[in-house]
Amino acid sequence: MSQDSKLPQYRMGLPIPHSKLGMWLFLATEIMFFSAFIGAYIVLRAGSPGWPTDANITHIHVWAGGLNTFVLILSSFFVVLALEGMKAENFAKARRYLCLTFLLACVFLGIKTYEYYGKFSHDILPGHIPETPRMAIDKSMREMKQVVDSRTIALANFKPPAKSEPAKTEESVELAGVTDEKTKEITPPVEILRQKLQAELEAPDTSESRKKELAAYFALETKFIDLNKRALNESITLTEMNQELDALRKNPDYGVFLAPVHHLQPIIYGNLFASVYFLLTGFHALHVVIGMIMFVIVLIQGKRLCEKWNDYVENIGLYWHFVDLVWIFLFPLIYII
Amino acid sequence: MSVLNHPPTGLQPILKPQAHHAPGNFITKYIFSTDHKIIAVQFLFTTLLMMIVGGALALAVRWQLAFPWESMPIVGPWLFAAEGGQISPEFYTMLFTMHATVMIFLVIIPILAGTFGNFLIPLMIGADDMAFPKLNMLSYWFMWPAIACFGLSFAYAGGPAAGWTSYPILADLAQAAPGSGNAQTLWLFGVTFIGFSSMMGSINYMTTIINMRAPGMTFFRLPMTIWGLFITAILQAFALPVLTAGGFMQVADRLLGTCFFYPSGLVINNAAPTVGGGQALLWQHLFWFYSHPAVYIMLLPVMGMVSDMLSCMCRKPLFGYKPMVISMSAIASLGFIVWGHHMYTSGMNPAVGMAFMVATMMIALPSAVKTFNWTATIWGGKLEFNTVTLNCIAFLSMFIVGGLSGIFMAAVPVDVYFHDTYFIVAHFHYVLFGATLFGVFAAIQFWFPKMFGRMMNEKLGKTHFVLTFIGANGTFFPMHFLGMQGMPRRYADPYLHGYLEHLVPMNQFMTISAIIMGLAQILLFINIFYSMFWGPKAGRNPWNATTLEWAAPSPPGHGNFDFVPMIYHGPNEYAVENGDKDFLMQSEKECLPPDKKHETDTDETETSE
Amino acid sequence: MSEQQSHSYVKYSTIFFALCICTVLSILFDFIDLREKSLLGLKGVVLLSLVVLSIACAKALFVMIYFMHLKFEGRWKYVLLSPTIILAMGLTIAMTPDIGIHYYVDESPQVDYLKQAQQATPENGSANNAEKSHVE
Amino acid sequence: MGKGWCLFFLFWPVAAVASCAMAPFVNWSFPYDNAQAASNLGIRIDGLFYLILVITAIVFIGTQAVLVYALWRSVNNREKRAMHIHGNHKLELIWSIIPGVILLFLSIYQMNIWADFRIKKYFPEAAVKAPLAEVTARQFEWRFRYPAIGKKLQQKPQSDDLYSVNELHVPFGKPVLIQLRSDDVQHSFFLPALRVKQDALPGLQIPVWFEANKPGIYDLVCAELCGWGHYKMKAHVIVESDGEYQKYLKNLTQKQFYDGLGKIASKDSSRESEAAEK
Ligand code: HEA
Ligand code: HEA
Ligand code: CUA
Ligand SMILES: [Cu+2]
Repeated sequence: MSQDSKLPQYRMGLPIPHSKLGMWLFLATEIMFFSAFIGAYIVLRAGSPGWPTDANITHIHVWAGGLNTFVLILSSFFVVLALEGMKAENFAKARRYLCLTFLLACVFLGIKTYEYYGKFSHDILPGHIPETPRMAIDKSMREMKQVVDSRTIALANFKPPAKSEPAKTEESVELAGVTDEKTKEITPPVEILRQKLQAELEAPDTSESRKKELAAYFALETKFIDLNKRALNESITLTEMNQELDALRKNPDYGVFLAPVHHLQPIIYGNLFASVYFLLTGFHALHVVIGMIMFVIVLIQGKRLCEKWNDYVENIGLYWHFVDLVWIFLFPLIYII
Repeated sequence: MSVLNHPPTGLQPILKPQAHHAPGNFITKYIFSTDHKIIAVQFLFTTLLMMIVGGALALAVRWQLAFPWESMPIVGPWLFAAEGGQISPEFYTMLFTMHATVMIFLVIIPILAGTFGNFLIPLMIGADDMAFPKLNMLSYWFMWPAIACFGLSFAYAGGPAAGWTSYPILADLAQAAPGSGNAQTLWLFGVTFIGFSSMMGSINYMTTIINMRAPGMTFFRLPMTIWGLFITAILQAFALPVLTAGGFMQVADRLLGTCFFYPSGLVINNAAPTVGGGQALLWQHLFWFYSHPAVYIMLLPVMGMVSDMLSCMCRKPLFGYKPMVISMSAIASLGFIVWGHHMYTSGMNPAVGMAFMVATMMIALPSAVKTFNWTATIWGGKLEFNTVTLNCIAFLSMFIVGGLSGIFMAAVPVDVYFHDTYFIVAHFHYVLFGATLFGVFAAIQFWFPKMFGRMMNEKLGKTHFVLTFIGANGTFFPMHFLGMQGMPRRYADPYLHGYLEHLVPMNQFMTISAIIMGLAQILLFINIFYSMFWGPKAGRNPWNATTLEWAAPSPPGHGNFDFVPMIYHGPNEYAVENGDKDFLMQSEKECLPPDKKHETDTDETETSE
Repeated sequence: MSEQQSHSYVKYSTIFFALCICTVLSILFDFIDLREKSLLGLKGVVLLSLVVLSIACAKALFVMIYFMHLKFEGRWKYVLLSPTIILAMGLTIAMTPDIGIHYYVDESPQVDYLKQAQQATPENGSANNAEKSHVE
Repeated sequence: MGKGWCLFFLFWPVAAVASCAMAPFVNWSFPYDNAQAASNLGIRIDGLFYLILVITAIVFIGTQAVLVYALWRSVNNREKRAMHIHGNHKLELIWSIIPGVILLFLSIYQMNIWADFRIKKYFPEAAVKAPLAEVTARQFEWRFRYPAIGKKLQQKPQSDDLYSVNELHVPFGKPVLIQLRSDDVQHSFFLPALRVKQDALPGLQIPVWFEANKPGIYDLVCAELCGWGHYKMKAHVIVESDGEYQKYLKNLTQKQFYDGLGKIASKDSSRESEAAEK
């Protein structure tokens, strides 16, 4: 790193370069950082009388985690080989293995993305998870109301619903309470729109296809009002509600619009579970990304790679092994136990 | 560790042209500099600036306590036009939160590690710079995002209002403290940034100290200052990541809907019941796991510096160098297992509380060793009362008070009464202001000549000392009595409660003392700026001190030493017999008989105080 | 030099295979599902955690000792790593009595939910089935 | 000049000691005119406090005196060189063992008090069997829920529970136990007169026991920052004889259930706590 390392006879200290010593010290701090997270997870979990472990509920797949473990181990192995190459001044070999490592990191992130996608699509996100059947029913009703309202708006504005709708509802589901009011402010009250649509449906000069659309919409709305009433009366159980919703989803006329309404299961301690899951894997993924950036820095050197980079490669290797180490502990803790 | 054959003489001829100016233009030389000395000076001025801010906030706090709900003079009507110049209760909360934040994160920690750590480590161990100069620069520049976050948080976003401890649920859920929505988040980002800054610093310091010592500088020849800074860096490296982790969790709770720190079913501010699952106590553990070691981070460097300064001022070797090192390490390692003493009444498991109590009691032991050793260093010395000495003695005297009040609180049953009363406030101001800040004043005075090549003014220094000492004791000693009376801290208006009504006069007295103390700091600033330009020129070694930095030019050029440093002794060889002078520098092999004039005489100008 | 290198090359791949085997082992334990069983007086979850975490520790040691070359480093590795590991574990252990175990009454509503869920097991079961049919 | 500074450093410990000695006589000591703690455990805590005070006073006076004396000697040192000494193992051993013993003694000595105060096993049985009330802290008031006369306090609110706000009545002469909880953020139940303090931790129900031994009206304050109104969580604990306490409960029952207004109030709060559960 600094020119002093070339003059070891003038210094007292360990027989390793500054940068390596610094890297090890940094890794020690990283151990503390992750052990705070992991420790928090362990104690929080031990302190919660229940914890969701059913893979069908949590959408945590051992195979995905296992595959990722394998990917990281393999990449760790390749980094060692790359360092070997550097030390033997076989830079082509080093480059090759670093490149492979980088690709494996991409694969890791790809699998991670797939897993995250599963969580997002089932709305297993911190703060979104109902913990009792009652909350689940409330939430599906909220989501359904969103669907109905956005249908109303879409139809009244003559917008092709397929394009603008899904994104919009996704958003509004997240911020249920807030966006609700916002939409009301910006657009004319939904109720007025609804009456307009009603009038349109009854008007003689409406085209057939339009009429069909409107009819489907009103059928959906009636269903919603009915379900909502039962939900408010507490005269419906979650199972029934889910069955009803499933039936509605199969309806050829309006089933497609119900995609944003989730099939909900109460998960006791689900929010804490999701918090911990995203915290641990998220920060680990962040470290992976940082590692990838460091690999890119070597890789863009291309043919210019030379023995000056030995220390650098050794250090990112150490860092990368650490990332691997963290995952080695995350895998059993999150996926298996 | 490599064993070296020492060349026979102390000062080597210049082997490489080291002591010269930093390359580059003004910007790279003075602003984005990678020279540890420039960075140290940058830290110094930034932290002093922040001290004004933190002090002004403290004075606002004091104003409210002495004259509750009365318009602040001068600034009041301007700041709070709407309330008729009054401080609102929310604002009071923000005031002490910011006061503590600024004082701890932006003054004490950076001035110790940033200024003195940066300045002294390479000089004292005989290196020409830090191991990672760029990282060093970055660590300074990471302070500014932190300052920006804190500033924005205070000025724009409504102000963080949960105390510097940021306990959930108050800090964790926006609805718990309406109005401080983004402020708390920004505050947490600020803490994270300052954490990154400290982290980079501490890794740098550790690497430098481990790997860049000059030949002959074994670990047990390191000056106490370096030991203090080294152990501080270790503490920081192990404790800080935990706070950062906790901070991220709290940010996630605030922004992303996670629920690490709040349970379900809380009805806050008439909002819907929370859906969570976490636990509030978790934050306290994570926070104090850092923040207790942090209080020693705020003390150990000063302990080290005072050890060196005292022994220099007493012209006497430090009494018990090894026990001092060992007790310092003991403080550090015990410091990791006492964090629970902040949580005795928090609803923690009482058995754990008991374990923490025993550990806390035991931590007084190494502190006792240190106190006694300092006293023994003075004993039989040859002392002169200059500003440095005075501030060092004040450090010692005030540390004893602060430490002894710590014993009351370490006793769990007594802490049941004293927790979160002004007794605590008294305790930590005695250790933080009384010990640390007086130590810092001494250190500024002592190393100023090395930083700027000029001496500081003694008269101004002494006046500043006397006023500050009287002011500090007048402000902080009565806090013990307030605590005895059961006055809780963080109260905007304690006099609402019948049993505290009669405490107004005492608080007014404290406020007046605080104002005196605050005004006294102006003298310090005058002294610094005046002496920087017009102070008498200092030679290499104005204090006749022994450590290595005094063998370098004042101020040292880029690369620090104009000779190759070699070390032959421990750091505090004063009162040596049969020498031509009463001290032996670390870089001198042996003392010359009195009749022979020393060849490379390092004191070019004898400056007298 | 080259001899030594090829020697360690073989070694690295052995370590790699050992790591893979460990991974497979821990996945195996997931399939065996020790939750329901107990051994040596240890309950299912505890047993599972112990087994899986010790496998993880073994893997970690492999990576640290060989991949991170700790085997070839000087004594400083102990000075650096042992306090780190002690502190890391100490933090978790010290938090356990407070957060992992409740000394006082836990009044979070989830305790009630769990009771309700247990009472409504039959309903829950069918819900689970419905859930399964929904999963891709 | 040097002597002047020695006096300066002598003066301030003297002032400190003098003001401490003065404290009990000018009401700077414990609250309510330096009254004895109004609970038996409090008296023991005070005892421990005074013990530590004596020890620290001796240490304080001793160290400051030695410090000033050492300063005095050093300043007036007429020798050419200071003493050349690097340490003294015997001395160091002595001054680490003596404080060590003192500290160890202190830590063991106080364990009983702490155990009696907090460890559930040592709680007075009578108090544990029939908790007096549930104390709920919220921004920014204290709420008290007593069981109906003749009944026991249940974990969940009952329809016949009695409620009061910012006024807790406690019979004296017998240990009582309250269940402390919080509705929102962290608070702390602080009774200065009784030397009782316990944080209310959201999500946990923490039992706190105390035994008042003197009738009177005492301040109850909040000692954990809980928002802008932290300073104004003003409440009182009224310690009275058992008879008066029973009378108070009867009164409360009357107010709550037999006059039209009270009924609504009680329903309200039970609905709220139901909501809180969800
Ligand atoms: C530099 C900072 C610093 C230092 C050095 C210390 C040192 C000590 N502190 Fe302090 N402390 C703080 C800063 C510091 N503290 C802060 C900021 C807080 C409040 C945080 C907040 O809540 O906002 C706090 C709070 C705090 C508490 C929590 C109180 C509460 O909130 O309820 C406790 C409890 O045990 C405590 C104890 C101690 C002890 C035992 C020491 C010991 O290390 C002291 C040891 C020293 C001596 C004892 C003196 C010298 C020894 C002798 C002369 C020998 C003879 C002595 C005997 C035989 C008794 N401190
Ligand atoms: C290093 C840390 C440090 C330092 C140096 C100080 C210094 C001071 N503190 Fe600080 N304080 C804390 C750390 C510190 N404090 C902490 C951690 C808390 C706890 C917060 C919490 O509860 O969360 C606290 C809380 C705290 C409180 C309790 C608030 C409450 O609980 O309600 C009070 C009240 O008196 C107080 C007062 C003071 C005063 C008067 C000073 C004085 O010493 C300041 C004197 C300095 C100056 C005044 C600066 C110099 C100014 C100039 C040169 C410019 C001149 C300006 C004018 C005269 C306007 N502090
Ligand atoms: Cu409630 Cu402070
Ligand atoms: Cu502490």
